[in-house]
Amino acid sequence: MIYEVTIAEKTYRVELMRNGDRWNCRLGDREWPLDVVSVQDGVLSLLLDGKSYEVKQETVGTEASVVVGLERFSVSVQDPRSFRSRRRAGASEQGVKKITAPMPGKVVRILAGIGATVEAGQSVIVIEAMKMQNELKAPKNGVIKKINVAEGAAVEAGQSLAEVE
Amino acid sequence: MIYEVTIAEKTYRVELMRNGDRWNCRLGDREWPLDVVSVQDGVLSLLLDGKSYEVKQETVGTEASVVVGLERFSVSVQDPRSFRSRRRAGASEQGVKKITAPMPGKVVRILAGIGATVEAGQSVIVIEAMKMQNELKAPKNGVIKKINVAEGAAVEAGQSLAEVE
Amino acid sequence: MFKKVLIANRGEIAVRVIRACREMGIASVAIFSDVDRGALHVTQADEAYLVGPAPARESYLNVAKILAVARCCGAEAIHPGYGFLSENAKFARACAEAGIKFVGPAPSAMELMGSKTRARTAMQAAGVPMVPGSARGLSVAEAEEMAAKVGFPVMIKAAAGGGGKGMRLVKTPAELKSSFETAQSEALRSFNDGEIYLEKFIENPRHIEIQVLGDEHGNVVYLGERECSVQRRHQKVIEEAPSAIMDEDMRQRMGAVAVQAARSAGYTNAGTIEFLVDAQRNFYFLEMNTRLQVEHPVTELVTGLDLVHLQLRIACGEKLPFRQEDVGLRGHAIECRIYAEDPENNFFPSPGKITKLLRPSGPGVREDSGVYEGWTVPLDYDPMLSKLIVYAANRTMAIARMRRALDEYFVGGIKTNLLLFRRILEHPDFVAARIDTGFLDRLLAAKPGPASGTNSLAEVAAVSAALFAAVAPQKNGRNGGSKTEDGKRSGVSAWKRAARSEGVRDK
Amino acid sequence: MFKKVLIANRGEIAVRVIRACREMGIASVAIFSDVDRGALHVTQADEAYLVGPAPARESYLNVAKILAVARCCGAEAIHPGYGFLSENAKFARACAEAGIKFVGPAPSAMELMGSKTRARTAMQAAGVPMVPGSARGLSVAEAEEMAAKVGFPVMIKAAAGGGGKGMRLVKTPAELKSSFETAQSEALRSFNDGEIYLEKFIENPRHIEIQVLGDEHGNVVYLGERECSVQRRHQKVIEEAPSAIMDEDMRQRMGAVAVQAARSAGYTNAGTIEFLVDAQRNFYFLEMNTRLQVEHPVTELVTGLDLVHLQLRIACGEKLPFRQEDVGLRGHAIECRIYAEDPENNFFPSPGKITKLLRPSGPGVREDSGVYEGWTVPLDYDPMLSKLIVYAANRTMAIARMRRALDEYFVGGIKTNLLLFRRILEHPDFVAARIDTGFLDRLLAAKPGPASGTNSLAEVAAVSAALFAAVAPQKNGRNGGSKTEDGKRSGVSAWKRAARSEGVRDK
Repeated sequence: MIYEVTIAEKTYRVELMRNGDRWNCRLGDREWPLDVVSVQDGVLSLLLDGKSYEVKQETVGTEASVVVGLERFSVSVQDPRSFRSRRRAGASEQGVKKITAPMPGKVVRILAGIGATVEAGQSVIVIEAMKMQNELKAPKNGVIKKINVAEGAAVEAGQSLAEVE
Repeated sequence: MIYEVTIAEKTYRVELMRNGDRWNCRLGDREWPLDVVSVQDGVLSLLLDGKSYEVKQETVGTEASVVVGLERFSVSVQDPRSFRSRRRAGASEQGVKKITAPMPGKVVRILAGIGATVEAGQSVIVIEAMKMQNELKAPKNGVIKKINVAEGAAVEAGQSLAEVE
Repeated sequence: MFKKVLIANRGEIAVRVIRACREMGIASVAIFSDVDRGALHVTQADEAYLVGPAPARESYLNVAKILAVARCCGAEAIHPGYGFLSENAKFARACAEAGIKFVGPAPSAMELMGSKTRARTAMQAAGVPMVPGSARGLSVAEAEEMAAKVGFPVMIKAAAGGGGKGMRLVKTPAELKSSFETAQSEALRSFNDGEIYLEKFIENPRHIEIQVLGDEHGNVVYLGERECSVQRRHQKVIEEAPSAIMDEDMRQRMGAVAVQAARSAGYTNAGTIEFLVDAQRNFYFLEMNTRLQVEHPVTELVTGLDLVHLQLRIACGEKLPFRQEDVGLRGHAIECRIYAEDPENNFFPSPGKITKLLRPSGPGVREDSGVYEGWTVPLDYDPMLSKLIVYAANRTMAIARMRRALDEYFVGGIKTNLLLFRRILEHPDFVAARIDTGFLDRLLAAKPGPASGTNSLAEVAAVSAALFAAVAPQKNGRNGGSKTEDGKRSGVSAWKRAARSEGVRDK
Repeated sequence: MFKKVLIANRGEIAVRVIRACREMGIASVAIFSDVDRGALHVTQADEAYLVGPAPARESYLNVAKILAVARCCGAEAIHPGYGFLSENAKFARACAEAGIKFVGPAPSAMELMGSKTRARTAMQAAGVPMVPGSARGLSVAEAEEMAAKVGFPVMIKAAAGGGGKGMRLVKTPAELKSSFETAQSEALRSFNDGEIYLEKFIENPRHIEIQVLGDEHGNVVYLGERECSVQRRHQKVIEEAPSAIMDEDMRQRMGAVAVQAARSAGYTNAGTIEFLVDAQRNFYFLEMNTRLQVEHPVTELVTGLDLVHLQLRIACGEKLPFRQEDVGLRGHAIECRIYAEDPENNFFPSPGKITKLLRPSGPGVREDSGVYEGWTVPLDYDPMLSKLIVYAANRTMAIARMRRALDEYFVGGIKTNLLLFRRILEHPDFVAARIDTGFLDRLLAAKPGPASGTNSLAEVAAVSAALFAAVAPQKNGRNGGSKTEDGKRSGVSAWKRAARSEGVRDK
């Protein structure tokens, strides 16, 4: 299986090969035998050249991270089946972009209605949690095509709130 | 739903009725509204007349317990579908009885072979774990009908090791 | 001792008080709002009662309802924790009228200390050193005159203020009038009280506070100091005891002043006198907090005392079980406040479900938590999840221990400020105890340097991400061969779903 | 300081040492057997290497392999923990020959103290009070003579013995010969050494031990005592510091004797002198343990010191950073050893998967654990899971705190001795500190009385059991409405399966 893992704008091509009970891994031009066990749900123990790593998987809303020791890495993983479409997606910056809630909260204000022209970075929706407010901004220049929520609505992390085209 | 719950040789008839989001409970001739939430897998928070109980469910091998506060209760629950067969089962003390491993371990000795006549309480199989040995005894007078393991075998908790008829 | 105590709070402090009650053989009564039915304080208490819907004013601030619960269940006392009703003198009075003991000082002391200008006047009379400035409300003209006298820069402050609201720093005479008016209108809006006073601005002070404890028989002691200079927007982030700049002489002088302040206010139970300390180690009265502080554990660790036990014993009419000369400090303690917030996104709160919780333990580690794995942190209250406190023989070892404890701590499903603490604890100024109330802002303004070894760790992260995606084998050795359960794959499958949906989004 | 240390152990003590290494900036190296690949000490260490299959003699006792790993990874020192190779002088010598520092005393001191008769002779020479008896191996005739001299009852002991093996209590002259011969043949079989000696039997003694610490520059100090009288089959179950029967005078006398004993043996690093104390508070040398003890945390809590840090500093050649007069005791600490065993079934071990682990925390609670939720406790080693230690201002409060901590502790999936501790801590003799080495056997022989309130709790248990069976609702308030996941129902469904299969078994 081949995965493309993007971390801090760098993409790693990771090839995993099952080898009976174990795994082999190819990263770039190096190949390692992996000694890996899942010690708890979402927690791996990895031994690499004798070094012991406890690796945790974290998903907050739509953002996936991997925590290795003290460092957290935001990761984006493409699995083999989504390769082609992903490449196309990467090329197109013209389509519809969503504004999603980064955390649960309450919609307190909608600053731009359907049909409004917005610039990238312009605030569109304000949500509130724990008495703090957060302005969600337009991801690109365009026109507000859809607003999926009303003021006062409770929203979940990752929920699509509006679309800009 | 009606459950018969046996604790320390006393059987409680517990009737649970869903009431929308909540439950009502009838125990003997009393009826209570239950305020219950599952706070974690296997852990319930129960409010009864204002009293707060954190109740944990525990299964070790084939033995089920419920821990309420500081007390552990061994429980045996019959759900509605097994009522009739259960009553029959309770009446018959004559059939085949199994000897099961109470914990994982290794079989170090088999003291009575197939066909041997044993008395209730007589040691049949010795298993070892953590350098301690445990003698598993015949549950009834009878004849060893089956032995499912060999000396030196590793066994799991709850595994049937032998049968006495 | 009381037979039953109601805890008018939630989160870690409610759990803290419930634990003390259990240790003292007191039945504990929790209250909860709709969204807190499954909260830790509810499951840990002996009794628990619903007091209203999520908004605090309808539940945790609902005086009538809380008193009705207390009366109904037979609670003899109410512990208010911190925040919510803990500094509300009206609530304390209502408790007294209902024949229920309020675990805290008398309402009159709360009222005195609740007004910054009244407190200032009273403390000045008691001989407590004050930042030069006015002790009463001023007009704009009076403020200009006072500012000229004490010298710029000055701070404009609302008498009823708190939490940084109604406060303005004024650097030059020209700015004074407009700042005064802004602060006044903000104070009117926030506190319905436009009284404004003025103080000389102390640049880069340390925030050091003295814990006091008074019984109802006239005995007052101090329990050493806490250094709380690591702050963001006037909110403490890390606290420690003792303070690295304190020596025994300064401790005794500040302690004597704090005891004198408490005595002059007729203060009983646990309280804290906050001071600003300038670069020359002059100390000035800042304010008195008439309740248990969030950071009380660091004092407990260095004194070996239990402040909540003592609060309850004092409220019950007992005498303090020790004298000033029996109080000794040993070792060093540090506390980190773990919040559900995102330091990389302007500290925005991050409520939600805690999908994974790995908690530190072992030598010298204490965790006072209000959450558990599987709990959904509601979006209605303060985002503090837990307090992590360490103890060691000295400050250097305490810092090392805190780093170790932070390494062991993991919260999945929501954002936290855990990694920020690592940055603070590695900062050379923090390590050298060169801290003041501006330290954290300076640290946050600086770009974090690239961590050493990040590159090879990034490769490990990349391989791990692929492994998680590839359904990691679920084994822990020969006899740990548990089967893969479908429900346990939610993390991986969420990832896969995300990857797939991203892939198809723009088709 | 060392840059890298290998920990030749597993379980909680390996994790304990790894934590100390991390706090001191030392890279830690774990070793593991096949069944321990996923063990906590492996995941927490900086490096980890397989040393062999499950049986300890092929892995954790495999000297050649362990030294090969240490050399290969560049470890400068080896910490042996307790058990396994920790008192193996040959291993210590092999380390020295390999140029690797053994964290412990010199092999010569280990050998001296490893032989009970040699240790007895040496300690007698050093003026340490001994139980009346022989200091060397005896024949049956000599034993009969000695027994007549010291008076019955007497104990027959194997010189190489340990853990209760090769020991016989003899109450009358008639029994002596046969007991002697049985003990001798047991000793020959177990230790390949038939040397037997004899001591007067002290009835119902207390077991009190003194912690000592010596550096390699001739400084030796004692760190107060530990009371370890709550034992079952010579295995400690609960330990505390200080001992309730100790006063400062007795502590100084015992401390001085312990220091003298350590000095006379040329002892360095951490060690413990165990004493028996009779009803008249006379104390007699029992043995010296030449390693860190399981129960060292109670000493750490009352002294404020970290014994593992100090062990590493001493091994590295540093001088003790304090003198005897700097050592002070404050408060009271109690430790409970949490085992995977079934007190209701003759304490039979209960290995298996830990399906649920709720751990206590909060004020005064320390947990030194070697396990985690989801870990499968292997059946190959000691069944200790974890040590729960509490600290409070005095013994009464420490007992109350331990009860509270035990209430919060829950281990699902395997049997533990958690509920036994509750019985001990509620026993009037324990509460009054009327304990001796026979206390626990007497408690276990007595039928546990019916707990108060059991009846109404049984009803709650019955209702709860029905609720678990009926697929409990999975909600924790408004925003906690997580969906029921199939994989999470394993407990309930196991129950259901059990109920059904019981129902059909005899059809």
